[in-house]
Amino acid sequence: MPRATCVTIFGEVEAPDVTAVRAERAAPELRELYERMLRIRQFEAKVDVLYRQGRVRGPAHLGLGQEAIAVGVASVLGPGDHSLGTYRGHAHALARGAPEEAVLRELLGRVGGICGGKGGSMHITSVEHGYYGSYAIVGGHIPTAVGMAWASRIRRDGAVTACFFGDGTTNIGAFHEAVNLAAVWKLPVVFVCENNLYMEYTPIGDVIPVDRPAADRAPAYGLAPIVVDGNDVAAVRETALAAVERARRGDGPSLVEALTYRLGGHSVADGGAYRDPDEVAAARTRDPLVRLATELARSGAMTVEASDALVAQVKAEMDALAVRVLAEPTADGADAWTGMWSDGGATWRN
Amino acid sequence: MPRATCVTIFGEVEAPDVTAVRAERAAPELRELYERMLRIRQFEAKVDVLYRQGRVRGPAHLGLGQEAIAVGVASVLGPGDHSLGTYRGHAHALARGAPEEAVLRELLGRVGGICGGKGGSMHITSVEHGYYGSYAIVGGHIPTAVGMAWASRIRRDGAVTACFFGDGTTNIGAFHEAVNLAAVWKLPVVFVCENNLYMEYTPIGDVIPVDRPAADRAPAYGLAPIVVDGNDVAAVRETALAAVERARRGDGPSLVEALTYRLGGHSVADGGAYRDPDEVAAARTRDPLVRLATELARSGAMTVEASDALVAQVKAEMDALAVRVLAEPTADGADAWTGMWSDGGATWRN
Amino acid sequence: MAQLTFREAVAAALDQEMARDETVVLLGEDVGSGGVFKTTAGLRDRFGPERVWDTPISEQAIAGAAMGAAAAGLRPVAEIMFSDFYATCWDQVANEIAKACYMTGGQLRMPLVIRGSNGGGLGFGAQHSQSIENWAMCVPGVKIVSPSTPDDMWGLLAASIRDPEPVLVLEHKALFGTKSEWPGGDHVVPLGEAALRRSGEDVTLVGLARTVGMCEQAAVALADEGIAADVLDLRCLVPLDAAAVLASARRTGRVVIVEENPGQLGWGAAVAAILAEEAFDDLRAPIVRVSGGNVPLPVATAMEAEVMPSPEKVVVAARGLLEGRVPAASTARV
Amino acid sequence: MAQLTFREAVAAALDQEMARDETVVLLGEDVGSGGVFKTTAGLRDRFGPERVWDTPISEQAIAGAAMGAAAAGLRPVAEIMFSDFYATCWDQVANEIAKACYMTGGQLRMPLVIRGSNGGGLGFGAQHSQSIENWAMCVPGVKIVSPSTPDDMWGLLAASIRDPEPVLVLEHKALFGTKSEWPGGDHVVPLGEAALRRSGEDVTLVGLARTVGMCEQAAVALADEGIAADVLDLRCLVPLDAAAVLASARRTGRVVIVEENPGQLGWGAAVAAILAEEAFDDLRAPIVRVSGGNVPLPVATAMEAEVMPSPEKVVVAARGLLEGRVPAASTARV
Ligand SMILES: Cc1ncc(C[n+]2csc(CCOP(=O)(O)OP(=O)(O)O)c2C)c(N)n1
Ligand SMILES: Cc1ncc(C[n+]2csc(CCOP(=O)(O)OP(=O)(O)O)c2C)c(N)n1
Ligand SMILES: [Mg+2]
Ligand SMILES: [Mg+2]
Repeated sequence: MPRATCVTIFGEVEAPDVTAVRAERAAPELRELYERMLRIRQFEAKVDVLYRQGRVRGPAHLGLGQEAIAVGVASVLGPGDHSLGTYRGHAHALARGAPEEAVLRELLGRVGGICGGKGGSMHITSVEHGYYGSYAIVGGHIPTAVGMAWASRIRRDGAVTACFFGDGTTNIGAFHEAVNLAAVWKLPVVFVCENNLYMEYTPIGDVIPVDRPAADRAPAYGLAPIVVDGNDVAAVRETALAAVERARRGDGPSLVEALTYRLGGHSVADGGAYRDPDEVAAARTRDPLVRLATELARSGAMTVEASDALVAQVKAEMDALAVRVLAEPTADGADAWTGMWSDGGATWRN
Repeated sequence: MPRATCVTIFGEVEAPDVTAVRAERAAPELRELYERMLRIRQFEAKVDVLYRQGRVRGPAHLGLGQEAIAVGVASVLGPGDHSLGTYRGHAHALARGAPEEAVLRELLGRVGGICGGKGGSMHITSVEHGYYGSYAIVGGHIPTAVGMAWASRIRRDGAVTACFFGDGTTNIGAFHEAVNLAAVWKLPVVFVCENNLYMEYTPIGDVIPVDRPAADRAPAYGLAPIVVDGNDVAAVRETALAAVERARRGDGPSLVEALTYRLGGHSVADGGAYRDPDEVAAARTRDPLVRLATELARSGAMTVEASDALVAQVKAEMDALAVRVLAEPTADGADAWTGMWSDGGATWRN
Repeated sequence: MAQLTFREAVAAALDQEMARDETVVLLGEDVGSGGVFKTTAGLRDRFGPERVWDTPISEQAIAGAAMGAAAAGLRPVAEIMFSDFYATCWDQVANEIAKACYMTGGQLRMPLVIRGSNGGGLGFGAQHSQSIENWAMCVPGVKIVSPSTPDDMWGLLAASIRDPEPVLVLEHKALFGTKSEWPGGDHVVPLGEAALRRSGEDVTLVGLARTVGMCEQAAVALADEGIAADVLDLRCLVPLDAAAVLASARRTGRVVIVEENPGQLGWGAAVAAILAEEAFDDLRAPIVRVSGGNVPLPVATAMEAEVMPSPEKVVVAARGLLEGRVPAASTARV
Repeated sequence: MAQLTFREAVAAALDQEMARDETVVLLGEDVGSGGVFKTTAGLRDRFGPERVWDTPISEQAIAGAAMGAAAAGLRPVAEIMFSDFYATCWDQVANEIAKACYMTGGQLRMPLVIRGSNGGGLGFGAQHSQSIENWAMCVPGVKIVSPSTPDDMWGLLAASIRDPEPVLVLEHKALFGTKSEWPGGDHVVPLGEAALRRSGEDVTLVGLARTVGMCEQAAVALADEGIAADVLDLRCLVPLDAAAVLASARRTGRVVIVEENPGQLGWGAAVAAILAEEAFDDLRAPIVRVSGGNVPLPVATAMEAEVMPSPEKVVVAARGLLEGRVPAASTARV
């Protein structure tokens, strides 16, 4: 596979392999991708506020700054395709079309939460939209994603499964077993490593013996190393498209390393004191939304005024949504005894 | 690292990296290595017979045909060094100097077994000789070996840990986590993958997405791919020496893939029907003992008559040993309630 | 009538369900060549490689693949060769599969089976002999099945495959060679119904898998002493047929629970606790357990026998109850 | 006198033992920066990177490294951040560490500690809230400690580090903020001794970690109703101070066991089974358990409260026993 290099916010890296990208598929307007990213950004910004107000129970891990990966990949998935994410999964659920209100109800413990109030922030799921769940054990969902792709191969249903995880996750055994099995069985799955440079508080460079957590591991599974600027939604989209088409062709899995940065802490409870303020400041200038807005303005696709207005409008929508959901009754305790089995019950004995 | 190639019994492969081998260490006589391999071969041949006579309880996995790896690596380890192996561990224990009689007592369930009758064939251990145990969960002992090397780094005691496992083991998560951690922490450990081409009944080629189970994974941990002819004890010794010296220098771990073949079944209960008879026949002509005897004869180090006499003598010793041990009383049932805790007891409550 | 071994029963149930439902697929190590216990013999030849998949040694990937395939609507049957190896994929079983349906508000379904050998008595040692039904019972969200006869092995495995929930089927390796009569046609035994193997009014002997036979042998010996025993085969731990245990205990007033897993925290403790809470007033004697010893399993013949339950230990326990003493036989204390 | 939080007690015990014994070394994810619960705060600054090691996200390597270092003679203390993650290294814990000493005939020693957060009540959900003391109790060969006060957290962790056996120390995350008085000097609390937190002759309330406080609150409420309760804090499940439980039960004749882990097979069942076998004749009422619900843990406030034990549930259970009914409060049945 040809290995050109491209300059990203993290300096020179290998260029995405887009040899397989087909021209016939027209890219949706960048403006549309911008709007999707913006809605997710504003949704999570609101969640951040609500958490600080003590209204979100349990931890919440935001993807602020990583939206281009969720939106870029989701933009090349069809309704029949599957995706799975982590505790940092709000963006991935929303990018597939999960309703903002049902997700917020879940986060705020109100009736009608998308997981019935049982899952919370770390387990947002919307099977109806092809999003098969958010999982909170690092790496635990990667074998599950492989199993979904295995089912697609057995049934020849043409579906592709996308699986998102972080840079730190490449060090856990489940990652190794799952990517290896997918490669041995040539399964239609696209592994997307969101390399935000940190495993919780520890810089990824301190805990890997190679430069790139995913790309430098790919050859161990007979896969090509692929690195993409994860803060460039168009680049993510092109790279994902190539990987998805390869999967649909039956040529097997891809392991994509998308370089990004989380603008906030590991979770809303983390101030991120372990990071150099200059590093954070530099990353802010590469905020995928800022970059895209600038590009849209330059290309004349959307004026600065228009994007400012859009931001204000979406922000207002999220404020209104929060007010509406907070007015709803909280989830009912008795429901805890339901839904462990598919018959709706939870009893283990007679 | 330079990658010459050498012809092995499996065709052309990368040559072992021996750049680090120091000349000042004189190799012990090949004849001595031959004798060690021969004793192990005859010991296991006897175990095979005893098993078929129904005298060995539980499974027994023999290393017939793989002796050159155990002996070659052990020949470069000092008394303070550690090694760990698998359920296929008789050879590794004996190669470090574990007494044949205590091992046989363990296998035959007699008093005075090296693990007190509790471990059996799959858990032969001789800490006194630096052999920290045989483990029966595939991959489960690799993190343990890394921990021993970690202790050596902390204490700067100069000890090196050698860890043996099979080709199929490179697909399990524990392998990934352990080799990765050893590389991140630059620990003095030598991982030796005994590639005998089969994971139980399945050819390794059917379950890996690369050509070489260990060597092709090494770069994922920032390590050099190293392949050696595991049926050539001198080559194994040179390769192991280089890896051990690298470890002692503080340059970190090595992952060595030693190509070999098990002449028997996966366990003594397995006839190996899944293997092509021609493949087995071809492998027999490459029996490491046959090769070494031929070489010794050619070089005049040991005549054919002398080696035949040696074989007969060692075989007689093993027959006598078995007779002696079988005459011993069987292990006492009451001992089952001892030794779970270091105070010798096993109670969990008052 | 034709004889059926426990080993053949596993293959027969798989064969029956694979023929009946093309969404049933198998995966595991060496399953294609029949498996190390020959419990999947002949299936790849009959159903082909698209239905029977040989895997690498990757238990996390095996259990996870089963989970994903189930989420996608198939009915995977994964083999974990020795139940001790559940430890290498415990996250997939205990944290993912058992919780997926509940924590997603019912969006995910897990119609899968994980099956394989369990238990000791053959000298396989500490890492290949454990009875891990107690590990599984600690985790709400999975069903647990462990048959005691070839006939049940077939019927309960078939029912497990048809069940909409994740089911762990533990096949006692010491039973693989046992025989019973070949059951007729489409054979299914419902989950959650204990079987009364023998009845008597003096004492209730409760067993699972291999310990059921021990209870039956003990009952025969006790009969010679004029002690009549109920022998209850639980068959499943989840769903547990607690009603059957309670009913028998209320009748006899005396209970001996015979479990192979360690007594320190075995399934027998759960049964004893239920009885102590719900049948207290009807009990005429202490609830006694004959349990696996609280040590890793040793290999030497006499040592392994020492820490295993046995018909003799059951007889001593039951006799003690009738004579009004708490018998020394209980290994739960060691 | 100075106040000490449960969180600080962990760091204080580690600090005390690391200063005392240079073979004590720590490893885990983010432990160098103090850990996500701040339980290792300040230790790398004081003892340096050769004593406090940040690891990759590799629980199998973490637990295995601890095992190997212990085999080599160090006294490693490994952090498993949330006890749910034990599932990802269960093989190292249950099959290797717990069995190494026994299966090698005593050739290997395992003087190690694995510690980290355990338990629910904070809305962390199904995969970050489990009480896994029952998982551990299924496996002979490891000691199990779970303190209920900051003072005990310090002393029991210190004793665990000095212990020659592998010890799993489960730190209840809902207790990290609780306070007690700063203990004096070199503080150690021996393993295996239950603590009688309060005494009364009518009923025995048995708790562990967070449920001890629930028992104490319940005892206060019961006292207002004229019911006097013994409150027994087990502190350790292995070694279990069964004698203390038996002694109290024989005195009061009534026992309520309060456990957070699922009642389906929780440590409370083990305690109940021991009582039903060994104190049967002294019991005046059924043994009742107030247990964690047999479901994965939900996040919504009311739902999580619904499936957790509580002082109110304990009061209802105890009152019921005094009134001669098996109370409906027991969640073990659900
Ligand atoms: C098995 C396991 N170990 C540890 C954790 C705790 N933990 C949660 S997120 C996280 C860091 C993950 O880093 P990365 O994979 O880079 O993903 P990111 O959070 O940066 O998106 C850790 C250690 C966990 N959830 N599961
Ligand atoms: C975790 C685990 N899975 C499966 C097994 C069963 N098993 C024992 S040996 C073996 C094959 C191992 O193959 P390899 O690593 O090549 O070693 P070899 O036996 O060839 O020496 C398997 C699958 C096991 N012991 N542990
Ligand atoms: Mg990260
Ligand atoms: Mg092999």
